[in-house]
Amino acid sequence: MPSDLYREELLDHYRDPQNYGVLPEADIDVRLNNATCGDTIHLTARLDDEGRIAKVMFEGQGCVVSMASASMLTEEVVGKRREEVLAMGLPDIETMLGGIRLSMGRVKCATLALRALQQGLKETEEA
Amino acid sequence: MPSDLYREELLDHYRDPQNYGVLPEADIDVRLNNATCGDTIHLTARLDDEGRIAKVMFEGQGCVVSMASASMLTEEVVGKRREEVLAMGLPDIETMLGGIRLSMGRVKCATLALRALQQGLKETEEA
Amino acid sequence: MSPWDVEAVRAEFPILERTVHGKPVVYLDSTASAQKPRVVIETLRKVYTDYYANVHRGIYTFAELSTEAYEGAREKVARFIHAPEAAEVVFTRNATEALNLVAYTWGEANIGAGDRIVVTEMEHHSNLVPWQQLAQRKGAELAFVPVTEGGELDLDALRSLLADGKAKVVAFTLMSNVLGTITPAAEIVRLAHEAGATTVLDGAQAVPHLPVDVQALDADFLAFSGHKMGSPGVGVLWGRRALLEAMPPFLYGGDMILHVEKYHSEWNEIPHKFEAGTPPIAETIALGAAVDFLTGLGMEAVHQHEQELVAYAMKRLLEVEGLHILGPSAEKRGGVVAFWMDAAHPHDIAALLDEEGVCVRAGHHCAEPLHARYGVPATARASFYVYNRPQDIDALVAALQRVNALLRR
Amino acid sequence: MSPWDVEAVRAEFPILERTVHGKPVVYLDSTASAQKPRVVIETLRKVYTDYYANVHRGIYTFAELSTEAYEGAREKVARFIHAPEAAEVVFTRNATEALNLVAYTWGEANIGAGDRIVVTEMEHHSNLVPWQQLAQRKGAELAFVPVTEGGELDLDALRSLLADGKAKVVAFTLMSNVLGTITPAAEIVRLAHEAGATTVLDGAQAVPHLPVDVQALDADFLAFSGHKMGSPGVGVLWGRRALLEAMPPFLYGGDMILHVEKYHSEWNEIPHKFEAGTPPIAETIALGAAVDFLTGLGMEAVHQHEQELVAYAMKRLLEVEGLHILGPSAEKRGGVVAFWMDAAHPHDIAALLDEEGVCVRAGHHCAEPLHARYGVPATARASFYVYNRPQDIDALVAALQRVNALLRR
Ligand SMILES: Cc1ncc(COP(=O)(O)O)c(C=O)c1O
Ligand SMILES: Cc1ncc(COP(=O)(O)O)c(C=O)c1O
Repeated sequence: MPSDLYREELLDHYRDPQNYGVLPEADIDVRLNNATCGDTIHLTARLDDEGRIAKVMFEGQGCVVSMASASMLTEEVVGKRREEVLAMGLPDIETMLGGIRLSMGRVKCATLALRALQQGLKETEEA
Repeated sequence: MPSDLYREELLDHYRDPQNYGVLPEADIDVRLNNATCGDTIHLTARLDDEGRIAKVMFEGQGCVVSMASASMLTEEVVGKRREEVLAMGLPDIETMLGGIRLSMGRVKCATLALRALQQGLKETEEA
Repeated sequence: MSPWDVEAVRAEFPILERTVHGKPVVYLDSTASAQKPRVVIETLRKVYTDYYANVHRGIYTFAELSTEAYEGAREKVARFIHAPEAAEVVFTRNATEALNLVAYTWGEANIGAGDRIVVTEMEHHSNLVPWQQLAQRKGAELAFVPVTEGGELDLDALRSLLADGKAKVVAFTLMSNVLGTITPAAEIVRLAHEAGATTVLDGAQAVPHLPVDVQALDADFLAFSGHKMGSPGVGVLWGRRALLEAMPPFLYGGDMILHVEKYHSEWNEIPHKFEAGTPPIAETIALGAAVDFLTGLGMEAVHQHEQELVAYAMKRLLEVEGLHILGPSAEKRGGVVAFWMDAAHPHDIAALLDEEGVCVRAGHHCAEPLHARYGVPATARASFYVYNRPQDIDALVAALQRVNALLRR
Repeated sequence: MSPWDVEAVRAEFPILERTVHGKPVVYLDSTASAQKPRVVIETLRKVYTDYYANVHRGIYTFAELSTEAYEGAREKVARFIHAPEAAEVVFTRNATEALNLVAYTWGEANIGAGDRIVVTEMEHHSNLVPWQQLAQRKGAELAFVPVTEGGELDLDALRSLLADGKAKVVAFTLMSNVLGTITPAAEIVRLAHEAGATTVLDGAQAVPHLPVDVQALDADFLAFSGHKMGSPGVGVLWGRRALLEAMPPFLYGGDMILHVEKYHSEWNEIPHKFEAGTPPIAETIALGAAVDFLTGLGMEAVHQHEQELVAYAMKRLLEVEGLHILGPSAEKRGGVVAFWMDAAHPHDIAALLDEEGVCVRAGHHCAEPLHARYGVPATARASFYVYNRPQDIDALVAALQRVNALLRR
C-alpha cells in the first residue's frame, strides 16, 4: 500500500538529503528543535547582494517528513526574496511535498526547516 | 396523591408544633442553621437530676420536614439518657417520622433539631 | 424568522418523554443545568465507538481525528461568542474553574495591596469567592456594586467605585441566575475600561441563553459552562490573546509544556498553556455539537422564546396567593424567576412540585449575599430553556396552588 | 479463576470493530487513553435520557437520582482503591489536576525554604512540573531519585535523600508510563514515613491496570484518571481524611462552601470542599460503571493478562532488527513497551504503523527528563489493556518489519 507521506520522492530526500551540511561564512545560522518529538535542525544560509536566498544547507535529525521537507526546502527557496520566504506557510510546504495534506501531528515536523529559515531572516533584519 | 412526606400527621406538627417556644433556665441552649436552605432552629432543654432529658422546646423557621421533626423530637426524647440521644441518627429520625426514607436533599432538614440537641448535650458535658 | 416550533425542539430531548411520580416531567431547572439534545448524546456515542483516542501528539488516525474534532470544537465555541481567534478559547472543568483560573493567574500577578476588586451583589459564589479570597491574600479591597430593590445594578455606585482609579478589575455577571436580570454589560465594560480596570464577565447564564459577542462587548475575559447549554461537563474561559499570553500558567503537567528539564520548564502557546493533562475529549467534541444545535436554533430566537415564557410566567405566578417574585420586570430578564411564598418554605415548594412532576430548585442558588440583600434566606426558582412551553408554566402554577391549599395555616 | 476470555472482553468494546485504512484497528495506546466499554457509553446515554439534573441541593426526583448516582460512583471508586471512606475521594478534571491540587494546597501550606521535595527521574510531567514550580516558589530543593540503566528506581539513592530529615514529600509513580516499571511503592512509602515525609502516589498508570490498595500501601495521597480506565474524562484524588481536612481549599465557588457572606466564607466538608462548581455528572457516574466493569474482570486477572502480553511482546519485538527496548524485564513491568529503532524516527514508526491499522504513540510521552536520562529524544510506545491479544502484537511486529524494509538506508 503506497502511502502519500512515504512516496519514493520523499524517501529519496530522506535517505539522501540535498544540501546536507553546514555552510561556511553563512549570513543565517539557526538551530531549532521540535520539543515534542526531538527533531532538531541546524540551518545555515547565504544571501546574495540583492537579499535573495543564494544557498541553504542543513544538518539535523528527525522524521522523514521533517528531513525530506528540509531537503526540498533548500532547493525550493533559492533565488527567492526575503519577503517571499517570510510569506511562505503550511500550504506552500504541502504543495512542495507533492500536494499532500498534512495532519496536525506532522505540521510542526514539516515546517521545522521553514521556521528556522524565517527566524534567521528576521534575525538578519533586526541586526 | 397523598405523599409520604406530607402526610397529615407531619403537617399537623408543622401547622401546630409541640413545645414551641423558649424554655427558661435551660441547661441546653443552642442555635443552629442550615446554610443551604436557611432553616434555623433555637433549641432549649432541661435535664433532670439523673441527666435524662426532662423537657425540650424549640423555635425556628424552616420546611415541613425540619419543623415537624423538631416538634416530634421534643416529645420523642423526653426521659432518654444523654448516651441514648447521642446515639440517635438518621434511621431513628426516619422511624420517628413514620418510617419514611428521606432523600439526600432532606437529610439535613430532618436532623437539624437532633443535631442541635446533640451539640447541646456535648457542650454541657465539656463544661 | 420562522416561528418557534417548541414541539420540534422538544422532540430532540429524549428525557422530556419521562414521567416523574406518574406525571409527565416538567423540567424548570435549566439554570442549574440544561438537558441534552439527542445530537449531543449521539456525539458522545459516536466518538467512543468510531475514533476515540487521546488528543495532541498522536500520529495515528484515531488520534488525528480526535484532535481535529477537539480543536474543531474550539473553533465552534470561538465563533459562537465571536472571539477573534480560537486560540483565545481555553477549556476548563467548568465556569467556576475558569473564573478561578483568572483570579489565580491574572489576579495573583496584577492585584496588589490597596487595589480595589469590584464585584456585584448579584454574583454567583463562583464569581465572588475567588475574588474575596484573592482580596484577602493580597490585602486588596473588595467592593460591591449594589443591587437595587428592583433587581438591577446601581451604575452610579459603580461610577463612584471607579472614580479614584484604584479599581483594577470589575468582575460581574451578564445575567443573574436568581433575578434573571440581564446586566448592561457593554456599558459596564466601557466604564471599567475608562477607569483602567480589566473586566471579567461571568457568562454562565448569558452564553446559553442570549447572543454574546465578546468583541462587541469589548470584554477582557468571559467564563461559562457547557453543561448549562446542553453539553456535557466542560468549562470555557475566553480571554484576549495579550492577556492570556502575559499570564503565568495555572495547572502544570502534560500538554501545557513546550519543553521540560529537571529543574526548568518552558510553557506551550495559548490555549494549551492553560490546559494541563488530558482534557475531557468526547465531552468537548459534544460541546461543539451543542453549539451547533443552538446556532441552528439561532440565539436571538432562543432569547425571544425565553422572554415570551418569562413574561407569561410572571403574569401567571402573580395569580398565586402570597407569592412574591424577586427581580426586575420580564423585559429586563432572561428566563429565570425566583420567588418565595408566605405559606411554604422553598424546600416544601420544590418537594410538593416534584410530586406533580414539576422540577424547580430551592435554596440560595449559590448566591447567599444576594438573598441576604433581600432578607430572604432561600427562594424557589423556575427557569426556562429552548424546550419549555406555556403549558409547563400552567403546570407550575397549578402545582403551586396545591402547595397553598396544603400548607396555608 | 476462569481463564481470560479476551474475545468476550473485546466484544464489549464497539470501537474495536472499526477499520483504519482498510485494516482492522489494533489499538496499542491505552497508556495514553483507554477505549470505553459498552456499559460506559450506555451509562452516559442512560443518565442523559432517564434522570439527568444538577447534583446536590436539588429536591426533585431527577436531582436526587443524579446525586445518588454521583455519590454512588464515589463509593465505588473508594472501594476500588480500598479507601477507608468515600469522603476521602475527590473528583477532579484529571490526574494532572489532582496532583496540582496537592501541590497548591498541601504543598503551599507545608513546604518551606530549604525543605526537600523528592520526585523520581521517571515521573510524568504532571507529577514533576507542579513540584518543580512549587520548589521554585518556595525556595525548596527539588531532588530526583535516579533511574538505573535497567529502568528501576535507585532505592539507595532515595535513602540518602531521606537521611537528613529535610525531605518533606516523596512524589512518585506507581508505574512508569514509558518504562512500564512497577515501582516498589509500599517500600518507598515506608522509607518516606520513617523519614517523616508525606507520600504522593501517581496512580495514573497503576490504578487502571493493577490492584491498588491505599491502606495496604499506607499511602497519603493517590491521584489517577478515569479516562485511562475506560471512563470519560474524570480525575480522582484520594487523600487521608486528616490531611484533606487540614488543607485549605483549592478552587472557590459553588458547592465547596458552607456559608458565604460578602467578606467572609466558610468551607464545606470534604470531599465537597475540593469540588467547586458543577462537576461532570454523567461522566462521573460512568466512571462508576467503568469501575464495576474492571471489578467484574478482577484487577488481579487484568494484571496477569497484561503481563502475559508484555512478556510475549518483548520476546517478539526483539526479532525486529535494530529495535531497542527501554526499561526492565517483562516480569517487572505492566503492559507498556517503549522502544526505538535504528532505521526510523518514532514519528515515522507511528505513521507507518497507522497505515497497517496499528495505533502506537511516538514522542517523549510527557517524560522528557526520563528520555534525556537515556539519551533518546523520543520513543515509540505500544501499550496493552484488557482487550489486547497476542495477535495484536503479531500485527505490530509485522508492521515494524515493514518499517525496517522501507526506511533502512
Ligand atoms: C504516569 C502518569 N501520570 C500522570 C498522567 C496524567 O494524566 P492526565 O493526563 O489524565 O491528567 C499520565 C497520563 O498521561 C501518566 O501516564
Ligand atoms: C451566574 C453563574 N455563574 C457561575 C456559575 C457556575 O457554573 P459551574 O457550576 O458550571 O461552574 C453558575 C452556575 O450555577 C451561574 O449561574
